Amino acid sequence: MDLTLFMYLIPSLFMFGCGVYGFITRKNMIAIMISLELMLNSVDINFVVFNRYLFPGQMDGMFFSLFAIAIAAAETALALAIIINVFRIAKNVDINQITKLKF
Amino acid sequence: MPLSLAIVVVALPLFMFLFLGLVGVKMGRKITGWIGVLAMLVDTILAYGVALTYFFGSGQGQIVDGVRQAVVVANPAWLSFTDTLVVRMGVLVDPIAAMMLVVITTVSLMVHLYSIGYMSDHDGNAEKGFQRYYAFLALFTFSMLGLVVATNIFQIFIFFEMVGLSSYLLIGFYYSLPAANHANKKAFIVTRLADLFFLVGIMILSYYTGTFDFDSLVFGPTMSGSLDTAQSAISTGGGATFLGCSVMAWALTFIFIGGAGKSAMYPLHIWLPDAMEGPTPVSALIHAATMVVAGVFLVARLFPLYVLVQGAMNVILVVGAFTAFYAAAIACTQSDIKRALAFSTISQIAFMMTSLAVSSNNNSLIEIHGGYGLGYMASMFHLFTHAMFKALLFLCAGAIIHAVHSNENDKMHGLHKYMPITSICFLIGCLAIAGIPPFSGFWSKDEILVAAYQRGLGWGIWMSMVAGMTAFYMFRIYYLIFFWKKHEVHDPHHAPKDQPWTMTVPLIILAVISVFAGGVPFHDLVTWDGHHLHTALDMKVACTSVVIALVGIGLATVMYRKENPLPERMANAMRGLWTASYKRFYMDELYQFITHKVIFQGICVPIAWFDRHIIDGFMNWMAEATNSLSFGIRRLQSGSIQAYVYVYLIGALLLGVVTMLCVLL
Amino acid sequence: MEIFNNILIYFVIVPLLTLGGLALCHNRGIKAIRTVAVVGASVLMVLAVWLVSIFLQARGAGDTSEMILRSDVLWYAPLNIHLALGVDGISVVMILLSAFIVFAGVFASWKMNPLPKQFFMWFFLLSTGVFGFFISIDLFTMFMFYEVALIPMYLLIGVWGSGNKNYSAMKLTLMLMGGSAFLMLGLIGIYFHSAPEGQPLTMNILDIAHNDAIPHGWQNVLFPLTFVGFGVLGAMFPFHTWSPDGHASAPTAVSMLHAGVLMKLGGYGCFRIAIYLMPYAANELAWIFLLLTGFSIVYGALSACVQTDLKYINAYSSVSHCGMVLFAILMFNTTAMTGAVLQMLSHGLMTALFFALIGMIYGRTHTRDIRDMGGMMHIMPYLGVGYVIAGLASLGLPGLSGFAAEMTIFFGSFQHTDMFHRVLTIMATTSIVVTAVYILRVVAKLLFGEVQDEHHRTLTDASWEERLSTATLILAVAAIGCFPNFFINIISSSFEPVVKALQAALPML
Amino acid sequence: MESVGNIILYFIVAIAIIVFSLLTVTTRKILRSATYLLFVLFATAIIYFQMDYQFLGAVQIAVYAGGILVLFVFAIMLTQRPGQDADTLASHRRWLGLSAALAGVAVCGYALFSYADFGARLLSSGVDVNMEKIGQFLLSTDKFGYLLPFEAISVLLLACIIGGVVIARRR
Repeated sequence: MDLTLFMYLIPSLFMFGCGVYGFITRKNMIAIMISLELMLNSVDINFVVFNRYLFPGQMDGMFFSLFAIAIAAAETALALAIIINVFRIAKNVDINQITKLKF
Repeated sequence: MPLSLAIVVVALPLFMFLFLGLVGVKMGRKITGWIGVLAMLVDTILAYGVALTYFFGSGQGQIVDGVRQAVVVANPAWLSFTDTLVVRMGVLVDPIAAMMLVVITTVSLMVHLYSIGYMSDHDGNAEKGFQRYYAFLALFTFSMLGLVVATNIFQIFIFFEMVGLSSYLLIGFYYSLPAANHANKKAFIVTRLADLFFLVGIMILSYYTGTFDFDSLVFGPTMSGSLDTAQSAISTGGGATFLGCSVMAWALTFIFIGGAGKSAMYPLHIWLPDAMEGPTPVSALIHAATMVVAGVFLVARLFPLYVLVQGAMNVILVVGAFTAFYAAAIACTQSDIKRALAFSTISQIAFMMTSLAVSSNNNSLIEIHGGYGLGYMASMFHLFTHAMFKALLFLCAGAIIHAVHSNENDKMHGLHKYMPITSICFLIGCLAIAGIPPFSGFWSKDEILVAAYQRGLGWGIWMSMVAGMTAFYMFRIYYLIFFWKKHEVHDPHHAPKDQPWTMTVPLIILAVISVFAGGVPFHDLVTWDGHHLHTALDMKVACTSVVIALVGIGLATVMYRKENPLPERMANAMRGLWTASYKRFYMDELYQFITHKVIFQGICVPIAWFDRHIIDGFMNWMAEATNSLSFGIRRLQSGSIQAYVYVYLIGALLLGVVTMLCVLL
Repeated sequence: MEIFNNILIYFVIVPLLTLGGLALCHNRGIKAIRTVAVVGASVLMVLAVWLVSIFLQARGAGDTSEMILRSDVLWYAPLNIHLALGVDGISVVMILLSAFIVFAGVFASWKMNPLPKQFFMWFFLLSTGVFGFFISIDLFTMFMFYEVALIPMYLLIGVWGSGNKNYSAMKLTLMLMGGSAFLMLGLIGIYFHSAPEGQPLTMNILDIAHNDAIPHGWQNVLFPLTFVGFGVLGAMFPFHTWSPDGHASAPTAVSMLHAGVLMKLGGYGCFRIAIYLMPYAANELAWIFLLLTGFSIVYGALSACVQTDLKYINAYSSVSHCGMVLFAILMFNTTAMTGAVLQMLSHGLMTALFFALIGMIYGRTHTRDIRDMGGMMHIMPYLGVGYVIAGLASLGLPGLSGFAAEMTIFFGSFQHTDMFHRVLTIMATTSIVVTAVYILRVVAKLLFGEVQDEHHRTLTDASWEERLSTATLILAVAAIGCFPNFFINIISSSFEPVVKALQAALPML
Repeated sequence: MESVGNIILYFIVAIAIIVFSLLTVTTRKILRSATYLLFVLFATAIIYFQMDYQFLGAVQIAVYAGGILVLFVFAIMLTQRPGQDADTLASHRRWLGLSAALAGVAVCGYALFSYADFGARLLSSGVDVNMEKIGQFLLSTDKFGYLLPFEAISVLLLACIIGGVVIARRR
């Protein structure tokens, strides 16, 4: 039995689906961020796997993943800072409750 | 004296208007008045010089082959519509213009002088606005002079507007009085309405003839018997007809309506009685002697055209004859002396109009009397004499009003004892207007009646009857003012008396003119074609008219010489008729109804409502609709990130599906 | 640069410099602000008079070219946008008119409060747009300056206005912008048909007219777009309703400039762009607009009869008078079109005069309702006389501007050989009576009669700057009225190319 | 032919990813959610190691599992009261999420399956990704050089630091 490209893509796809589901259904902002991480992660896997299987001589996919991880880190740090700040003001991280900026 | 001085005659009052209006207001009141009088005196002398030179001088081109010509002194272009349609501001001297120069300056001078006294209180202090008054008088004089020397029909229109303005300003001289305020508005708007017709008439006329100038319209080769192009356009109506009449008949009728507005012909007469709210000298100058004859002058000026278009002539004839009677009927019952005189004026102007209109080019009878110019000559003659004696009557009325401070004749009565000079002057005026020889009115009115009888027996009898009514109502007024019963004097120190010399001298001068003006040889000087007109006193007509006038005077003497119940009984016997006449046959009410109820309430108010609520409402509705639409769309922007992601994802997937389908298919 | 040798460019530069100068003034340095504004306005006036003399000299010297003082600077090559300048007689008199009104407007807003500096800055920005519009002969720059003239209006009314100013400012701006949208479409359409196949497209009006390449089908689409687009600004029925509200709320000088000059942009644009560039469609569709404008002449006048607010009366009167401008332009003959330009001048000056006087009266009595006023002639004779003169000019008294203009229009229009046009003309003439009615009604109610409100007795007559402002306008009104031929000589030759184009297009119908 | 160990490892990783992903988004306790995420990240790192990208795997563990997740945990600690569960989901919300997820999976899955080629690809061996090479690439300006993104990321991180400070600062 061989480990084909396909076999790596399936868990990644599943992970992405879970991320979408979580992003849309969760109300806690941190949980939404976690779902976001799931999606990002699945994309990273795809980058790496495609790179490794299709273009083994290059490292573009790997670098993209690397940068994606860096950006994800930055983004998460900022997002969490904002969330905590929002929590300070609204005493809440429920995305449905925070509507002060609406309209 | 060169005829070109006519330019100065016209320009001097304009200069005086600007001078008195801009500089005069900073000067003393009396001094301004005297400057005005002095300038007017100079102007009068110049005008007499021009007129005498024109009529009796020689060598300036005014008589060619024994035919009197019109002399154009100056004619600069003022406003060029097209190459041929050019409005010029010219000065033209011809018989009627020269005659009008004399009339206007004479009466104006008298009024200028008279106003020094009239516009002051009994201690001789000038009223507030004295300078303004003289400035406006000068403006009026300028406008009227400009009108009569016009070289083209558009210039006449321009000065029609200008005299309308001066009349407006002078009627409203006491602008804080509501009555004056209404009267000037009414006068302006009614004459403006007439001017609208005048304008349309000019537009039609100029469209078909391609010119405004009298030079080609009136003084063309017609004088020598043939028609030039402009006039042939008129005689054929340019070939065009409208509603069954030739367009030229329409044009000339419209122009006549313009004149009728100024000359207060029925049904456009309603402004004139109200215009008596102005100072009395103004009424004498504008609303008796000069401006109101502008319409007659206009028709006379275009007489060679009217002669060619019988339809328009007939309109004038009917309107004139009716107005003469109508106004005379009203004048018989008025209690306000100025209004009575105003209706008398309307009636007399209608006489002039009728006289012009009885001229006809297809009446063989008239040929015997030297062409159809008799009515024209008579009309101008009457215009001249009427200006003098009506100005006299109005100035007398002014003197009386100044003395008793009322217009109503029941406040007067028996003034003969107190104001003998005024009484005699008024009597001369009455005799003149009644047509008693040898006073001037007799000569001119007689010619009119002759012309009317020539046109037809019916017209002659009708006009004679009106002449009889004239004699009656004038003497009614005379008796009611100066006799009837003893004047009630409350305070012997303030008893009415003859007015100061500034007011009395004009009366005497005008009285003298009224007596002798009948001797002016009009048939020699003022004829429509410049030829000498052979006239003879028609003894049948003359005797009849004198008898009728005497009957009228006699009736008035019986009824009004001494206080008696006869007038009251007469009025009671014909109560309905009497009231209708006193109320001026409800014409004012009719106008009031049409303007206020129909036009204002029925048209203007709905239009304004329509504008605010339908048109503007539609615009506002569009704004509202856009607004609500935006608010509706705003709901899509819920601000919920999850909804956005969902929509985004679905959209992206759809795009993916579409792409795949494209790839597959 | 070569373009700076052209006097025309200074009509844009001077207001901009004034704007800059004002920006340097201190907010509360009212004297400096006034000085700068007066200097700017005076320089413009001098330039305008100078321009007239240059024009007369050029024409006198036998220069018969369509436009004089031509300059051309490429501005944006891909769309062939040029800063193209040039004037003919019509633009020259319009520039003169604008300069007069800007001059009078500065004095009329002498005591502007609050924020005088900002007011004058916007004011001069607006005049930049106006002058720029009149000197340009490039579609794009014209449109640009047109917008520059419109936008400041919003702030000028919204900030310095009175009454229901937010609503009015919004309404005015939106409606005029709506017009601009039509206009923009029209201009783009014209641009893409500006030259025959295979030749470079151009924005220059003269070139477009010369090429005459717009297909007839397109003309029938583009002509209504541009005509309505400019017609909105020219207060054409039924797009006039911004005018009463806008004028009622605007401050004095803005009303003056707006009614006096800005509304003329509409008439000028209709003529210069819509009719000149699309003569075929103009001939074919003119009757629709003739009916509309002919109607609006009478309609505006009748509406004015029942208004009680001084500014509303004047705004409706403007609808009537501006309707006359468009009406005459659509008559397609030199006389009527000359009359239209005269009417623009006349209406500009006398409406500015009206609004100046109304502003001055309102500034004293704090009411514009004629029912609350009366006998003003006793209290403020100078303003009263001024108002009467403005009224007389408006109702067309000989010797004042309205008469010459209206008569030229009526007689020109009546020269049309078609019965339909002549009948319409006669209907339009009835407005002179209605105008007299509403003018005299106001004069009688406002100035004559007894003083209605005893508090008014303590009010003062005009101050020196108000006298200067109104006297300037009165003199100008009288000048046009007394010497109309002077202006007609400047204007009328400029219509030849248009009338020729229209007549050339006539047989193609 | 792969080594059996590799295959077994693959299955463990695949199953771990699937199960823990599912748990991450379905658990009602947020802290547990974070923990499950940690397992997913570890599993991902194992995939990277399997691909011979040891450096990337190390970064994944160090930055993601070590850094980001700790941040999450801190955030959760700061904002959640102990024992607080997420509310049960409203059913329409669940269906909404489910539909989106399933649609996404379906479309992408179909896209994957339609490329039969992917099933035939095998892992080529002998790829040497050493640190020196990575360093060279990251700091080179040649083709396949990543200096610009690298610097951009540095600036981004700097901005992020400053932003974090600014946001966190008490006003």
